[in-house]
Amino acid sequence: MEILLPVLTGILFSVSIYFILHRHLFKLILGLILFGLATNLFLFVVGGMKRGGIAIIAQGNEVPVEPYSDPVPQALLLTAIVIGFGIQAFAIVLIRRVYQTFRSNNMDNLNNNEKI
Amino acid sequence: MSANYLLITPLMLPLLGAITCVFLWRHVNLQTIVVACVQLIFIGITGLMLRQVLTEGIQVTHIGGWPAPYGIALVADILTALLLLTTSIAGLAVFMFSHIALDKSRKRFGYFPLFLLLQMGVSGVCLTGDIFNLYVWFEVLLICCFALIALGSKKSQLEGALKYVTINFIASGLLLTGIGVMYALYGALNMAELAQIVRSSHANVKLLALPGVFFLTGFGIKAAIFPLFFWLPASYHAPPIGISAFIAGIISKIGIYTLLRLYSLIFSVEINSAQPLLLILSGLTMAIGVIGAAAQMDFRKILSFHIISQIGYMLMGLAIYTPLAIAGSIFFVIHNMLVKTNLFLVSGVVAHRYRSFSLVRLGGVYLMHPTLSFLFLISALSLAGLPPLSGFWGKLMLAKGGLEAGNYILVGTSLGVSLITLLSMTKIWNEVFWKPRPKRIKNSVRETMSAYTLYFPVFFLLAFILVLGFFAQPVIELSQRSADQLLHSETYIKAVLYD
Amino acid sequence: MLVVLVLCLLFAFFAPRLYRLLGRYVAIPMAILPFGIFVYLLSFFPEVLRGSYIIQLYKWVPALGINLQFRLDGLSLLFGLLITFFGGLIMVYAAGYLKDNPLLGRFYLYLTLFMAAMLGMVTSDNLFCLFLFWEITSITSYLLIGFDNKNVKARSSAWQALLVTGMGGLALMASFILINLATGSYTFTELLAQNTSFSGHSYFAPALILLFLGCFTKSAQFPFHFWLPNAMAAPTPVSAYLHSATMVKAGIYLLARMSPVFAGADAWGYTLVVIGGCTALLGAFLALQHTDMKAILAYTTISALGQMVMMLGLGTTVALKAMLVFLLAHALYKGTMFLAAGAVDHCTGTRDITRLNGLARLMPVTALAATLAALSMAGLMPFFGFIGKELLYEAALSSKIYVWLVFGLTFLTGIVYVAVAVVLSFGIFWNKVKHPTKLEHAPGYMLYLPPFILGFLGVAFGLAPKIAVTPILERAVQSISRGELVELELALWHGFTKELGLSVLTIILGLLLYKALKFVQSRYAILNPVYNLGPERLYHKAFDGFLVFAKKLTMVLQNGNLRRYIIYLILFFSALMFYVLWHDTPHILFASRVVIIQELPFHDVVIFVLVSSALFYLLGTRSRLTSIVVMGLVGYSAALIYIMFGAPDVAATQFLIETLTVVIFVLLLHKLPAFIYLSHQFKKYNYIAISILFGTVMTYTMLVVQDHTIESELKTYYGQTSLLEAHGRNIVNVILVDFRALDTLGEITVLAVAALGVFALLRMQPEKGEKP
Amino acid sequence: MRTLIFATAIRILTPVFLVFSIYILLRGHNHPGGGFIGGLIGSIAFVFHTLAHGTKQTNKSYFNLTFYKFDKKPDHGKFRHALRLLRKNIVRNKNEKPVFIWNYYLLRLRPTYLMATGLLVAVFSGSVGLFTGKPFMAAYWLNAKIPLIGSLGTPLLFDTGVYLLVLGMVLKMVFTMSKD
Repeated sequence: MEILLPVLTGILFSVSIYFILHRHLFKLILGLILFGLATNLFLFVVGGMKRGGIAIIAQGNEVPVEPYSDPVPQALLLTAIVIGFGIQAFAIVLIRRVYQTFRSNNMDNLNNNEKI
Repeated sequence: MSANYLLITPLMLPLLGAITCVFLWRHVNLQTIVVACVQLIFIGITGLMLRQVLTEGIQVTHIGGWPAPYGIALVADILTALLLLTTSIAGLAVFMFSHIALDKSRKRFGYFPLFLLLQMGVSGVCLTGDIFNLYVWFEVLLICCFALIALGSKKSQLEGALKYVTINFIASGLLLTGIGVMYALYGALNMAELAQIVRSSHANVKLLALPGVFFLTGFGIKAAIFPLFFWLPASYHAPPIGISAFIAGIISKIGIYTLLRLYSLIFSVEINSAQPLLLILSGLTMAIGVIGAAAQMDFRKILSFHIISQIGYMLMGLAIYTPLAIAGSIFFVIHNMLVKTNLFLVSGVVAHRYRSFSLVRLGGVYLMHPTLSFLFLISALSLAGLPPLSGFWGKLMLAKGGLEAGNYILVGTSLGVSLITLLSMTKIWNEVFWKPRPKRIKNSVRETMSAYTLYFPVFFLLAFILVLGFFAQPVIELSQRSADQLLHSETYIKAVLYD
Repeated sequence: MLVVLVLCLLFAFFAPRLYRLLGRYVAIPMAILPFGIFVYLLSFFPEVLRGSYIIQLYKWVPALGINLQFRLDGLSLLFGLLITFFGGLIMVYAAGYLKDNPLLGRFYLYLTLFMAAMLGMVTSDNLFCLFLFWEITSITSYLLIGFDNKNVKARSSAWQALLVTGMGGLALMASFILINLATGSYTFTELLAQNTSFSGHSYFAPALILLFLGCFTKSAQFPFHFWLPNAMAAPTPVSAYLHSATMVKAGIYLLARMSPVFAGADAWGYTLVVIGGCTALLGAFLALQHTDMKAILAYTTISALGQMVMMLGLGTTVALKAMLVFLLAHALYKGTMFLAAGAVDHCTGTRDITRLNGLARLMPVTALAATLAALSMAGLMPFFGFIGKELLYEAALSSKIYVWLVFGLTFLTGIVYVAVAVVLSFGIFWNKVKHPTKLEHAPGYMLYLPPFILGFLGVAFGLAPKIAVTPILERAVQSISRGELVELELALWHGFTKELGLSVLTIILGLLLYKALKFVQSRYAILNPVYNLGPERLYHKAFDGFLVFAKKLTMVLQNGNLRRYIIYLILFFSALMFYVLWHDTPHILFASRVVIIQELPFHDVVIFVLVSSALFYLLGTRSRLTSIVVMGLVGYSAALIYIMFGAPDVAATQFLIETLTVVIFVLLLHKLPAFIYLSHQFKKYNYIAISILFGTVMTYTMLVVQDHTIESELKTYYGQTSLLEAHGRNIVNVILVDFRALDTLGEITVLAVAALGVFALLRMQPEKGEKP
Repeated sequence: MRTLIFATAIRILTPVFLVFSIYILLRGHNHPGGGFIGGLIGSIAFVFHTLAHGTKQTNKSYFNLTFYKFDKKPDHGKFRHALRLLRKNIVRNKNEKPVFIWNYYLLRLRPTYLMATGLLVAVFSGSVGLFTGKPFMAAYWLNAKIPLIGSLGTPLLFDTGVYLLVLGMVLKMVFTMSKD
């Protein structure tokens, strides 16, 4: 899996960017969510993952038994996932609102702000 | 005041204020009182912080009592204190403005808590000494921006917010991955610790450019430098002034702050390889920004594009990387925060009276409202860098620093850009103030009491701008000391890790 | 000096208020100010006469070496006296000229500010201090030219003047910085005290060029002369004061100031002579073709400025003398003529010389003043202009470079001056015709007294140069010549010299030119095509071209298409990453990876295949519900991966969050109308390429980083202390709530804001109408 | 989605989920779990309840305390009246029409307050350290040991704040969305 995950994450990145570049609003939000997922996986992959050994000190021990996975990336990842969820939720609602307001699902119709 | 209290207050004060505001959800007037108190105390606290930093050196508190590389440290040096003080001053002015001019419904849907939390995010970014914590505070700041830009759900707001959210989401993703890379390569998150590692003979030091690319792109997007700035002109002009003034005045400079901090602390060891790129980027940023501004015919859009061009100036100091140039950048950041906020406020006052931001539809303000005209003129000339107003000092320091270092083309660009800045500022003056009011525009002019009280925040900021211009010596000295501090990162490292 | 400047500022900002109190009599306090300063400056006279100079230092920004340091020597004093004396007269005149204008208060504000800036400029010793005042004169000039703000012409002329002089100002700033860097000195005094010239320094040439750019734009030298005639859209007092007597001479002043520093260089002399000569000739030439009084005056001013620059270029002592004497003479007669022209304009409503005649009867004092000035301009015997012209001829004849060219130009312009002088005095006032122009109203004393005083001074100085002006002029020349002692002898009568002969010849030829003026003017039409190539045309082309270019560029870059922005972003990032990876070429351990691939457990491959096929399915599907479900599946697979690698907390969180996301999706997006299906259009393959590029870069980066990952000491520390000091066995949770609790605080803040934002987005209805 | 079985199952399961979520919260310091996960589980319980029964019903069942109030009968003493009130409020007779209903909407429309409370609790737990002269967030532990939880301390309080906030946030979002 150590070799497969980078490839999988890369595929995830590619797919997410492809969706983000789609002019359909729904695909855009899909792309954003997949992008968030991909970044999380990236963090997990480079953060030195190890199979087995969870970062919990067993009953009776005072320090965890090696080998155990690095808890720091996990903590960061947890924070990042939750933050990402907050932003994704906002983005979904925003896109829904855009749908409603513009009566359109086409990104290309959204270029009024830059008109000179 | 001990560092424990001093450094945590800029975070906790707005947070507690916001919590109170949420509890007082329906009582907008009470919220106003809360926010007013918070703003006043905030200015006091940041002033104290500046004094303390000046007298006692860099202040550090280790959150949770965990020693430095293991817990999160909050660090305040002169740069932090200066920026926070400026932010709090601008914050007070924006608060006064929005108290008077912002519509009731936006206030009832959480404008005040969002505003306070935005300030909290700014404080967090400026204070934190931990790279992941920096990311977290950036997210706090960003989601507040998202919510504020979309607050009110006008068409242009939604469109702007969508662009803002999408691009900044990608930026955050890149930052997060960059932090992952950083941690994987160096096993540390504390910035001082990282700085120490990259200065040692660590095996991975030669790979420093790798996370560097992530950070440059990520913070480059947040700071709106050249090929990454497009979200800014798409969104900054959409929300009402009470919102956009603060976002435009403060937030984009926070990106520059992080670049300054990271490049002086961590990436300074490879500044030589990054320098050509930064020089080109800063030149292009200022040029493209100002060219964009020249094309616009809308008060706020012109101002928005100018933000980009001035980001280029700030980046210029970092790119040149001499003490004088960095001091110039710092001075420029402070100046620009105040002036840009003020210009947005002035545009708000004009629009409050004449109900438009379009240069074509406006006119005749000079004859009807001379005071307003002068308020604008002074801020605008300050932005254009006319001596002895505040913009001049930053421009001078940057130009001198650049010439000293031999970056003639960049200095030439910056001077040309400043001429075009003058052009677009006087374009606004010509069109909005001097030109007679177009006859076919029927809108009545609003002459209410509130329209006059709106001058107050503008006057307030203008006073600071004038002081910054006419009595520049202390602030220039502070920025020089601050630049010195940035360039001698060993004091920072020592303060965080060993004291 | 600082007190003076502060006083000026006070007066300036109280002017509008005073105007509300006093009406047009605001002129009295406003005029007292310059005259008071005049007297104050005179008090320095004795000391300056003794040959010393006065330095006043006020610390301002010592951190950058910029202090308010003033230096009063002969040159400063000459200019200072000129500025204040003129200023006083203009203040009075303006009250007459703009008596019905409700904005008179603001006019005084600008004018007083301008005067203060001008005073500051000519007295400042610090280079950057001078630059400061220099820029203030530009901006006040802008405000004054556009004073009649309802007039389009006034607005655009003001803009033009500001941009041209602003450009020069920036060049000047760069020049000063270079001089400062090269010599290390911040003040003229230091600069002059340095014996070694810095001409060998590599900054010399750029500093010189930039200095020229600054001075030439300010002093309306060719090819930047065009803004000055346009600036005549300003009220006449402004034209007289700024654009004839003082501001345009700022460039001359600075060149004179700098001449001891630069004069040794060849580039200095040749450039100044050539540019000055061109300007002198061009100004004279163009002056003849106009019939608008102010335009004629503007072009002759340009010509005179060119003359002065030429003299500076010659650099000999006699040339410097000639320059200063001519400067003074020019200020006096040109000021008078401007003011007289303004009075005529004000009283008759026109400035066209073909429609004006025989006015002497109706406005005798004005006529007298104009005539005195005209005679001085023509260089007739008892007038100060005569002395100036004699000296000019003398200097030109003794020129070391291009002697015939210099002299020829001086002579030619002299002839034109005579013709113009006749046009503007005889042609307007004394010409006897049957139907003289009618007055709309008679000139008040405020309108005729100031020009008369000035005109009278022209005679007085001419008659008694020794008493009145010689000492100060001598000191002025002294302060710009390099060290050698200067003696100035001014007299009307030098005997029958060749200069005298030339003067007489000039006058005769000038009168002939006047006779032939109609003929000459009719021939000017031939030249019209040439103007299309002139610098003004170029300015407009550049200006419009820039705006068009700006618009086009902005529409290409910032075209509102979000996808385009993202593509830029990705390309930027990928390019940088490529460069870094190519440049640093970190190694990847491929050999060990092959081993890993061979030993891959079966369930890993299954997950991999599952997720990737789900993703590919997602790419193809058009159904919204299917997309949501598949996306949820991908998310759950991620949770599975997390749990496989010992991260149960992360996995649980991922699982729950994914569930919530799906719920939100279903709640919000499922029931929306379907709209049309949108394909990726033609650019599909570009997008695919970009996506794959980005994915590849990321994968490669991950592989690189994986091979360089190190064991962190944080992990060890947290493992050691988690239970013992933080009382928790679940290290991840302990990190979240104790070691790095601040992160979590920020994170829950994000969540709270997200909820508030969602609430506001969904519940708040947009308001009608624009609100700031 | 609103089939009978599903709805009934959800109705029964929701309290179980809630209890479970609190359990997860409390054990989080020593075993997998914690404020986030607990809060998410709890909120998902409510979310499914909302999906099955609608916002109104969820509000009514969980966030809406109804108090029956009536005037004191003249011959009853204060104590007796209080007893009667208590009895009526606990043992509700659906047929009897209450004299006066005082609805206290604990959370209706106001998961906002829950969020604010969560944040406040989190901040407060951090400030405890501040009062003892230590840095912000410095942990303060009680000596007592409790079976399930282990030792009590401010980090646990902090986690509770997180729990409350997450609960409030999800409820706020979902209520807003499903009403839209």
